[in-house]
Amino acid sequence: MRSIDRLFEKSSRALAQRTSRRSLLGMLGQVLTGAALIPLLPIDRSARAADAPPTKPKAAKTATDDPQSCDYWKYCAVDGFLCACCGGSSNSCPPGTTPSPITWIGTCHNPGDDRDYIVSYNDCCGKVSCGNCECNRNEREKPMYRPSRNNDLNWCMANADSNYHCSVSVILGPAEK
Amino acid sequence: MRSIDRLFEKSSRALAQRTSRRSLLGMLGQVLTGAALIPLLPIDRSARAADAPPTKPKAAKTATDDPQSCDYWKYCAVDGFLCACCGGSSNSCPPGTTPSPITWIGTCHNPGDDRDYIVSYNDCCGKVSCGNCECNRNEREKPMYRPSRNNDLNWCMANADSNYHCSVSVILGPAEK
Amino acid sequence: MGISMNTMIIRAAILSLAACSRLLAAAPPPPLPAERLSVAVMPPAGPHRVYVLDEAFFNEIDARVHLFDADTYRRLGQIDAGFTPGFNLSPDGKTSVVATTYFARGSRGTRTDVVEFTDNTTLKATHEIVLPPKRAMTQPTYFSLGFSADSRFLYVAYITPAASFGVLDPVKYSVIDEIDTAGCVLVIPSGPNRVSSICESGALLTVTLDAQGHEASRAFSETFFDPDRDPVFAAGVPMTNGYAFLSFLGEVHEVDFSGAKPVFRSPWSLLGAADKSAHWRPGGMQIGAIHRQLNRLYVPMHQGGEGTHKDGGSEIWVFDLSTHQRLARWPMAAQKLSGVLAIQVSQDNAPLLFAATDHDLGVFDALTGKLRHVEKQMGQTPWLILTP
Amino acid sequence: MGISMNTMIIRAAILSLAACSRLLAAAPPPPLPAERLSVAVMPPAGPHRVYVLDEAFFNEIDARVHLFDADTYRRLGQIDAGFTPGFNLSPDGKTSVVATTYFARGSRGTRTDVVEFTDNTTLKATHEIVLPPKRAMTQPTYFSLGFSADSRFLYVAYITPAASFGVLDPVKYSVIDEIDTAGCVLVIPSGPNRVSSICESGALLTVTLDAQGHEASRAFSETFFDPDRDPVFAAGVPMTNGYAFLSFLGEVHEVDFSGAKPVFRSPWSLLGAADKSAHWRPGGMQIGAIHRQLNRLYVPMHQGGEGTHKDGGSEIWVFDLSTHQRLARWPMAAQKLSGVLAIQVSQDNAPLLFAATDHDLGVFDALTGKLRHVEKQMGQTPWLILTP
Repeated sequence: MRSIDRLFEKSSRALAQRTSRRSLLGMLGQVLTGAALIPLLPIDRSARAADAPPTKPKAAKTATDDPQSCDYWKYCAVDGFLCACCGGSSNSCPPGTTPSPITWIGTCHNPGDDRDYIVSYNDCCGKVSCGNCECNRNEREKPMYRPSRNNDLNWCMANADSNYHCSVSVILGPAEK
Repeated sequence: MRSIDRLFEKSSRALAQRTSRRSLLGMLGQVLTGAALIPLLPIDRSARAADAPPTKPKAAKTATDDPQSCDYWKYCAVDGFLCACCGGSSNSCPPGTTPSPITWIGTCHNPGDDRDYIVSYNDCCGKVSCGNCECNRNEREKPMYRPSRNNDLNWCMANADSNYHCSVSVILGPAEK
Repeated sequence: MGISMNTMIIRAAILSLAACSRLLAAAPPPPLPAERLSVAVMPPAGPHRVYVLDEAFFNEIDARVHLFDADTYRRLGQIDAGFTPGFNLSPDGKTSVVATTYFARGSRGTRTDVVEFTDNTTLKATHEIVLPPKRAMTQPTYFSLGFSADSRFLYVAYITPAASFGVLDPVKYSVIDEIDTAGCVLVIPSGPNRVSSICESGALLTVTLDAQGHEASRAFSETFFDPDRDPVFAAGVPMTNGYAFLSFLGEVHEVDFSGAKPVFRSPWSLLGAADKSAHWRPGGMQIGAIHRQLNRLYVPMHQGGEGTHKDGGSEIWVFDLSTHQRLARWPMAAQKLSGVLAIQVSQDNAPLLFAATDHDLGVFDALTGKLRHVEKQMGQTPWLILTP
Repeated sequence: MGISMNTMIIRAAILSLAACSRLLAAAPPPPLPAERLSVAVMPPAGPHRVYVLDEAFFNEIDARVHLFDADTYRRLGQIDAGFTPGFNLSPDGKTSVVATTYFARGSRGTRTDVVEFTDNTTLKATHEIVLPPKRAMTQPTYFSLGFSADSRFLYVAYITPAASFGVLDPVKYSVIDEIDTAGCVLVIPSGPNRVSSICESGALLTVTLDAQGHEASRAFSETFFDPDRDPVFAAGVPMTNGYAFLSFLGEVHEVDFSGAKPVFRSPWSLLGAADKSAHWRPGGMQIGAIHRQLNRLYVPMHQGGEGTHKDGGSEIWVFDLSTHQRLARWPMAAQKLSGVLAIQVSQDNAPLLFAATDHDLGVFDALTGKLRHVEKQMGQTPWLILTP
């Protein structure tokens, strides 16, 4: 079971990475421009916040670009400690910890480019709770009987050292519009 | 070493208990009266607080008769969690824990009868930190090189399950004037 | 130094002898008598004793269960619970069971999954059953582990992430079997030999065991909720003959587990039209409690949108399960309490309602909603409350 | 469910392919590229990296060491530390050593005392040495465990309460010997083969080891302080060629450990007449820090009487060790910091002063006392700060 997971997970991630490399090769300059633009759109984002549908007050209000803030757009279904506050980053585990080979999946809206992205939430494992920057967001999160969308499970469960330390959020690619 | 400790400790405690029983037999009525009087002396106590020598601001200010308060007079050298807030009392361990056979010793002033008492501080062991009613008082407490007066050591050290849970304070008898 | 220490004690004892005799002559007030060091005895169990599981999320290897007496407002003691534990009580309430995991080096090294039995009259751990390293590591609910109605079997949920459950013998303290659940999760015991699990499709899988605790048969129910449109919280609320499952949008799905197959009553809503347009929803970790005799349901409710299903309740709403009428709304802000994350009610005739917030435990009169007491710092993250 | 999950991921990846290709045609702004999950690499060690031991007193089996970069104000990572740990760094700063205790069932069961080695460039535990179950379980100081100057030996303090210490081989990762210390406690390493311990009388016992790490000789010093009148804090402050021991009443006892026998310089006082009458005292857990090149001593000071030696400092006082003059006093209230319980200073030419309060870590310019940063919630109970 676990080995299959790893296989599937690796191949899918590799696929996502090929995708990203291709787009990077194609339009590195534009990506950088785009990235550089994001911080210049606070009005744009707050406007969007005002227009936010009443059923989603959180999504827009909390969207920011600070990986050490629970309001970072990529963290829309993180329930745990932000690895970016524990020696890692939004997509890297802290030194000495091990990423979980299995994962749960979310869809988050990036107000910077007004796109939805598929993100993979992985836990970082093998040290006791980081305890810093607790974050509990649950957009589109589902109960445990739908594990691929659940953030209550300890996703370090299949690691040799299955103690939970912190969580990261890794962009897999844009979601279908 | 441990067995010797237990032996000495038991015999000395037995001695103290004989003492107390004798005095009890002699003057149970008066003890009760005395006890009943204590709560009726707030002015007396506050007066004593005012007169307290400047080098001992704490001793008087904090003396109370509430076993769940760190200011309880018997706790003058407790550094830990009060068992009275963990399912025990000022001199009993919580259910399911084991008293430490070894101990450290303090001398505390009881403003109720204006006497100094020798007290034995014991740790209660075999469960994780109680975490309730943390108390850190250090009157006459001495560093680790004087262990019989030190409250930094985990006195559960010699227990089979040597995890520290909480601390009690047991009256051995009045101190010499 | 053991010696020097004990010399101290003896000296102290002798001094006290001297002091006492002098005082016998000199008269009142006599010194306080020496005390005896003892271990406190548990008071008899009453209906207002609660078991509060502190998952200790910021120090997650150090979860614990606090026993609290809501009549005297005293802590009675503690049961240690390790890492992401499951917790439950035996049907007679005399035994606590903790399903947990230890690592030989705190967070690393050999993993040991184990169910630990504690005698609730002494709070001493009496027995354990070592499990295969498959225990479901997740938020605690009633369905992490539980006894069969006759206490003959104990069931524990496994997720590796393959889903199954363990059948344990709580008399011989041994593992009987592991039963695969085809992707359905958690253990909902019913009767002497049935275990149901919740499936991704919104159906229930019910496995029936033989007398030895091995699988005799299994059956899938029809789907009783729509996991895409409006999923139910995995934490069911115990009611007479079964459990009520609340949905994110406030639908109540009552499931009768008293028969060979679960029976689904027609769902009803906690919300009126006005409540719906004001975006009221249930939310938290332990999202409901039912007083069986009164047939009343208590739910922590908040206002919010998609993704707020773990937000604490700003109000507690009370419903009559027979009429589905709302009997009361109790705002927490008025009581200076933050969002309610876990809720429980005692089953006696003078029922108390327990509401856990971030760290505190509120104790209410369950009939009037009057706040009786707030126990501060009941735990670091108190996420499950059980009553006998 | 692993399958369903992975199907998800694959679907996601395919969607992203599609999306990207569409966008290649449709032009800016392109979607953000997919990211790679990785493990962060430790930055090179600098003089402003600190190791903050959080004893986690309220969850005492879960102590940990936080690595913090005081230039970027970022956490660099964590080293787990178990129950009432000792902690130290190798002389070259490349290795962290934790002496700790684990129980097979969290707070119960088989006790394992162990020294764990962590590579500070990866924060991975690389080796361990299992000890006899005798480790001193107490507040952490420099003297719980420490290396010989040449890193040939590692010493660890034992208290059962009988006092002794272990001689360990940090190359072969083995226990060499246990040496009884006649009631004197803790390990103060000096030179390649000497270990001193503090005795109840106020003297030092110095044991000299042979090349194999076994006792060659031992000698008691004269008493250098009066444990009854004015005891010194057991936590010495590292200085050039030795340690400064501060007394409860503010006397400074400098001990030179560079020779075969400890040499005691004549004590001096932190307090002038006015300070004494105002009841100023040193206090806390880690009660001093010395910048060796500047020859400056930093001490958290408070006003109080007998029994306040663990009270945090309301001010930090700075002294010149050669002239014994006070150079500055820095009030913490002005910085909105509570009492300072632990203090440390970096040894570089742009030194930073670190002051731990209840939960926070204050970072100061050690030359001017200017507050640079306050790291909130650095730990539950951060009681020891080390710098390479």
